[in-house]
Amino acid sequence: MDKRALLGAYRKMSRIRAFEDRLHEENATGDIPGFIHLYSGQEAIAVGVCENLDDTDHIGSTHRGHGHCIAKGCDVHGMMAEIFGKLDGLCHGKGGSMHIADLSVGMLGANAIVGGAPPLAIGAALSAKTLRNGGVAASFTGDGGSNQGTAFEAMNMAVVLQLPVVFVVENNGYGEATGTDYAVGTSDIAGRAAAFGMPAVKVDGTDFFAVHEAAREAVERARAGGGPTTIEASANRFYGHFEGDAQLYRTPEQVAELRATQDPLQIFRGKVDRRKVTAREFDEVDEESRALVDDAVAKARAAEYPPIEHLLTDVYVSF
Amino acid sequence: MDKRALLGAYRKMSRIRAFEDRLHEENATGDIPGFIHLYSGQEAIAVGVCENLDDTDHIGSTHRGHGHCIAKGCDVHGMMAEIFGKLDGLCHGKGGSMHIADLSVGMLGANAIVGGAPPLAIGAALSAKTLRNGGVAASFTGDGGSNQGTAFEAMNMAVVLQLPVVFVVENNGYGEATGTDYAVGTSDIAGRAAAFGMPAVKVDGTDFFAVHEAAREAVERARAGGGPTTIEASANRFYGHFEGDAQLYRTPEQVAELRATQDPLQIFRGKVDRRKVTAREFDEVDEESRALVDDAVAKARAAEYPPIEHLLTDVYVSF
Amino acid sequence: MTTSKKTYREAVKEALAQEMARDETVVQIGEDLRGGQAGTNPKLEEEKIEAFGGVLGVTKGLWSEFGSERVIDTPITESAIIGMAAGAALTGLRPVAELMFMDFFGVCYDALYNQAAKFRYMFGGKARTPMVVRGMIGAGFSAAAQHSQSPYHVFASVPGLKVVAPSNAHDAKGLLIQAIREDDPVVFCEHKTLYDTKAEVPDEPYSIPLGVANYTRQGTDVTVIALSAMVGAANDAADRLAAEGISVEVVDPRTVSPLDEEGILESAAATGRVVVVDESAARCGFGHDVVSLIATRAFDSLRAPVELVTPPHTPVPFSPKLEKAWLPDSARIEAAIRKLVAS
Amino acid sequence: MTTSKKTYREAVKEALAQEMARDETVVQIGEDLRGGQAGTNPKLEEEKIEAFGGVLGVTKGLWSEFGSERVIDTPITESAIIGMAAGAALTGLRPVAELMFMDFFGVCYDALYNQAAKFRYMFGGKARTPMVVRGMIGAGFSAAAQHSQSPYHVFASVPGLKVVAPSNAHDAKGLLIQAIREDDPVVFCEHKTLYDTKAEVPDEPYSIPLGVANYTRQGTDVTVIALSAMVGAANDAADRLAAEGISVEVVDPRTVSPLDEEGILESAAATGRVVVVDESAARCGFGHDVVSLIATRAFDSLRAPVELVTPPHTPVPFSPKLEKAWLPDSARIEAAIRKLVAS
Ligand SMILES: Cc1ncc(C[n+]2csc(CCOP(=O)(O)OP(=O)(O)O)c2C)c(N)n1
Ligand SMILES: Cc1ncc(C[n+]2csc(CCOP(=O)(O)OP(=O)(O)O)c2C)c(N)n1
Ligand SMILES: [Mg+2]
Ligand SMILES: [Mg+2]
Repeated sequence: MDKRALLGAYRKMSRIRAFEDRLHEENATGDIPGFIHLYSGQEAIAVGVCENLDDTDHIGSTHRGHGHCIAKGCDVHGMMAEIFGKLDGLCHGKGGSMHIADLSVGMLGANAIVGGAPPLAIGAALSAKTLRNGGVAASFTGDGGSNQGTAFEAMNMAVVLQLPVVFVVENNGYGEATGTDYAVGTSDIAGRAAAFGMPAVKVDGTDFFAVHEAAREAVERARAGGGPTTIEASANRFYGHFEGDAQLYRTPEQVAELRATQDPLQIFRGKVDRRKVTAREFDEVDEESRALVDDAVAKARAAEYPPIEHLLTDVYVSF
Repeated sequence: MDKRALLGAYRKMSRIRAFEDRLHEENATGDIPGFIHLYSGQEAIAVGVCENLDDTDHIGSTHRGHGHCIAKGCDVHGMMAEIFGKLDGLCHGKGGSMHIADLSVGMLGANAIVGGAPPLAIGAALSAKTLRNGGVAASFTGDGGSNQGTAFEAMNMAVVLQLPVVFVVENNGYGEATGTDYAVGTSDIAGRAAAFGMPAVKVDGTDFFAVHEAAREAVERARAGGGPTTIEASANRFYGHFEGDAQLYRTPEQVAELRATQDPLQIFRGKVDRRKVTAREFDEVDEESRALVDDAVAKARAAEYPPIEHLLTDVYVSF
Repeated sequence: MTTSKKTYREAVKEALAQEMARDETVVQIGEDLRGGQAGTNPKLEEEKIEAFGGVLGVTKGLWSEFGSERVIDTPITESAIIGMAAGAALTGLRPVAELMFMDFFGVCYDALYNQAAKFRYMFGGKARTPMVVRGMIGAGFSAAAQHSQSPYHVFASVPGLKVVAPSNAHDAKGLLIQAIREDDPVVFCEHKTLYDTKAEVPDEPYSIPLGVANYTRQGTDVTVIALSAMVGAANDAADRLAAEGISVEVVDPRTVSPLDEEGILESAAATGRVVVVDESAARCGFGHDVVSLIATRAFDSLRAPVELVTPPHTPVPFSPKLEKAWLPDSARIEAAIRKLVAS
Repeated sequence: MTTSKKTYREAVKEALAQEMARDETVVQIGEDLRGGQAGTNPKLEEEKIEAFGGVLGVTKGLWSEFGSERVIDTPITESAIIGMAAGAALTGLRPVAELMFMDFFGVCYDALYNQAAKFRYMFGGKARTPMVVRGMIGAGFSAAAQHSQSPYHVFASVPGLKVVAPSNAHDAKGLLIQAIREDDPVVFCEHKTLYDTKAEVPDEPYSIPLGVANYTRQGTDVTVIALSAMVGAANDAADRLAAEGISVEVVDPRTVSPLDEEGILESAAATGRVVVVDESAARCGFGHDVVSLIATRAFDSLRAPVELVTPPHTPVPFSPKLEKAWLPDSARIEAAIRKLVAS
């Protein structure tokens, strides 16, 4: 990857981190409505996958969707305003954190239903296949969501119809408070997917380059008509399941250890030759990200709530 | 197996055959309401599995449930009357062919929802495990039904909770008019189940002895606390998907060939030493079966329909 | 415009075929819409014959005309079917998904009610989800409790969904064409006992707007509001009563959502005596919705309480006599009309 | 019988715990009812601490008291959860399955409505399916369109299901105990905005029969029929109006199915002026069912058309101000009462 590409990818990861770390603080003020699920620690997965996609490709996402949104190119200001419930939000305040969407960049929406995305993603893949526009779809699901019938059905359908889709299972070790090794009967999510009749690989989800390479192969295969692939990418979430989770299922020391040793941003930096991108350049990106998020928060806080009349609009295109 | 056991098993298969062949004729008279799905050709699967079970064990079934019912010990007269919609029916005429049930022998009902049985069967297995009564549950599903999310979810749950259940997938080559090789992305149903983290085997479903042995192992393991097993058993249905199906997806010659070479009853006879059970003894069983079914049809035809007041009863235990 | 006698089944098929011909983005998705794939009869492929063409033959001919890319047979996997249709609708296709029996919505409802129906609103108006879910409703076939239901009331309660339930072949074609052209998700309910009924149906494509009730018969004494298969039953009752000089108006809303409130209220106000007939449910059904509409908005015109005719609060029984007693019929409608006239 | 102030959350938990203590066949099934399995914190197991105890802490304490065989954590797999509960109920257990948010019924509804609800009828009366499905309903938490719904009208339309929606801690305990003891499947709807509300609740087990409305306040001018969180809103409105001498009766049906028809009709007939408040749906909801009941059976007592107060026909919006405008509140109820009094 050339320097521009490296910095581009890092910038997205850095933005996600800045966004989520800041949301963690903002949430503590009590000004953010509803439930918030943060993506910090998993940045390399969303970005590693989406760096292989362009605006005509689509992704389906989860309740933990901010990272997917940023990776797919959603506007950070629009996201922040949405999370605060403001009119300027990407969904004009009607969706919130769990429903951020931007179809213009191929983001089919965060999804508050676990297992919601895989069927939608194969639908986008069907469109691409039928319209022959070369598009590809990616579905993000968690380890927990990988046990949903919807996810399994989507996999089988994708194999049967040889759809251009990549099933990305983000294994962060937990579905809410329950460990993957408990909830996934086989602890081998990729192996289970492979048995559906598609290539399936496991990658280190803290390593952008590993994810990027696996996704590149999968996306190329899909674009070439080679059908679906599953990528099981393992990483950790640095915060609780949602903001407010006391995280009793793991110890603070364990979380500190994960943050110290499994940080996708640090790992990214460590893998890039200093002569290509300097520490200072990375730091600058991080500063930019924080500044961007600062600005987004300030604007989101200052922005208007949607007017009450909006309650009744946009239920139907026509009625 | 001793002679009694052999004849017992053959008797059930023979009854199923007689029952279904006769229903095929009766249906042509127009006197049977609703949809009928016949089990002829798959007898060795239901009987091979259920000969390992007793009344405290439970089975969940499918739309093609007559074979499972007879194998599990449902009363043939009660079944026939039910199919004719009569008061004497096992469900007093309220269920019909697709809902025949008899909880007193552990038959949890035919099920008109494809993929309906697996979640119910794991429920029966949970009861057995929790009540420590040594019971086991078996779930029957078709190759088509094996693609339903409900079936996959039940498998994962059974592995996680190590439930005493056997998932029997009857691969008869078709789901309605669609071939298994089209609808099951991997054509390896057992392999897919194995990837869920349980032992899974393929058996020749026309061979009672093969099914019986596989089920024996699975049931023993389940009773001993060893958790679930999947058995993929392949056999053919001799009639159409439902009565009235023109079977365009296969040729009459192919069906004739299947009947000639893949008949589980003939195969059973062929595998039993003539010195143990004579052809004549088998023939007698077949005659008995036909006589039993004759009688069941005569009685079912003569029986009363349920009185109109029954429309309103049995919705609730109390209301 | 030429017309010809067509069955409801043929009308549905013609609507599908004509919209597919008109718009390349219209695709059919479902189980055995074609049938026979990976079957052992090589002739089907060679001679372009559908093995099934839909479980009751409704889609027969579509695959041979439009091919496998547009008539997509699927495994038995309704969550993936409806979810895939929703995702495809968001991204450029105009899918028509067949649920076979509407009763099956229980295995895939999330994709319809939490996803497809809500995208536009949740995404602040930035999405369109032009899809149709077709399926059979209704009792009368001895198909028993899991294959005889009419859950359109459930769908109609979901903001974002539109719900259509035609009562005859003519409406079936025009409403289905319109449903496919809608930019919102539409649930299209085909009553299985109507498939063989015939009507004069235009051969050319035409559309009937959603939300416009049809006065299938004008009258002055009593209004009957009836939908789908109940329209025929209501007209049978009205025929009989006409001989006695009782003049019955039979209004078919045709679409459950949007509902032609004005069309219903106008007739209710004019006659002041209303029977609502509905197959959906004895509790919280479409019938209660209509009674509530009339009772809250035409109260002053009512000369007697509205009569609501529904099945009892029981599953659909299998045995034919019980099923017949379950299903509202023209005798019960007639009795309700007589009661009102006498009041 | 001693009583103490308890929250609705505590009342629910106490009902679960006391029934588990009373009856060994009662088991809890759901996601993170305990939490922490295969987690990395060894202390939880050693010290018997639930990592979650339910996503909002409702079941906290049950696992440490009753163990893993009776408090069964599952993967995220609602079809298997509800289906397993149904199968277990048929075969000797009395399971309580938690759906977390009732909105999730879309991924598992078949097991509830086509299986559990219909067994008894389809099997000719030979089955019992004693199970409870617990879950949260309701808007007010900014949980947005997929986590804020109140689909009890959908469940109530299903013959074979019973549906309960308590409005306060006292009823929550008594009704849940009764629900667990029922031999039919019961859907138990807990309004998420009520969890922290308190009431005086007996410490001993007690049960409240299903199908018996509670006159939470007696009055003579207007009847308000309200359920779940709407009961509080209705009483707030009534409080304000009492100061002006307007006497409002607030009837809480408590159970959607069975519905205490007589209890509702009696009050409607007595006042002749009725407001029905309902959070479920603007179309085909529980409110329409109640309006229909009153309009068909208490018509002659009505002095004015029934006022129906529901949310608009839109998904639940996220932004707090919009959500507040969406949810029926005491101001809207008050306005409806005033309108009736003026009429
Ligand atoms: C159908 C459904 N069931 C349950 C939930 C509640 N829920 C929200 S997130 C979550 C855990 C998801 O775990 P996983 O898929 O591993 O994703 P992660 O949170 O780890 O990113 C659960 C159970 C839901 N939103 N939808
Ligand atoms: C949820 C659901 N989807 C579709 C159907 C319609 N249907 C009934 S039987 C059947 C085919 C089932 O195939 P398989 O599971 O292989 O069983 P077989 O008929 O071969 O015994 C289908 C699609 C149904 N009853 N339920
Ligand atoms: Mg996870
Ligand atoms: Mg099959």
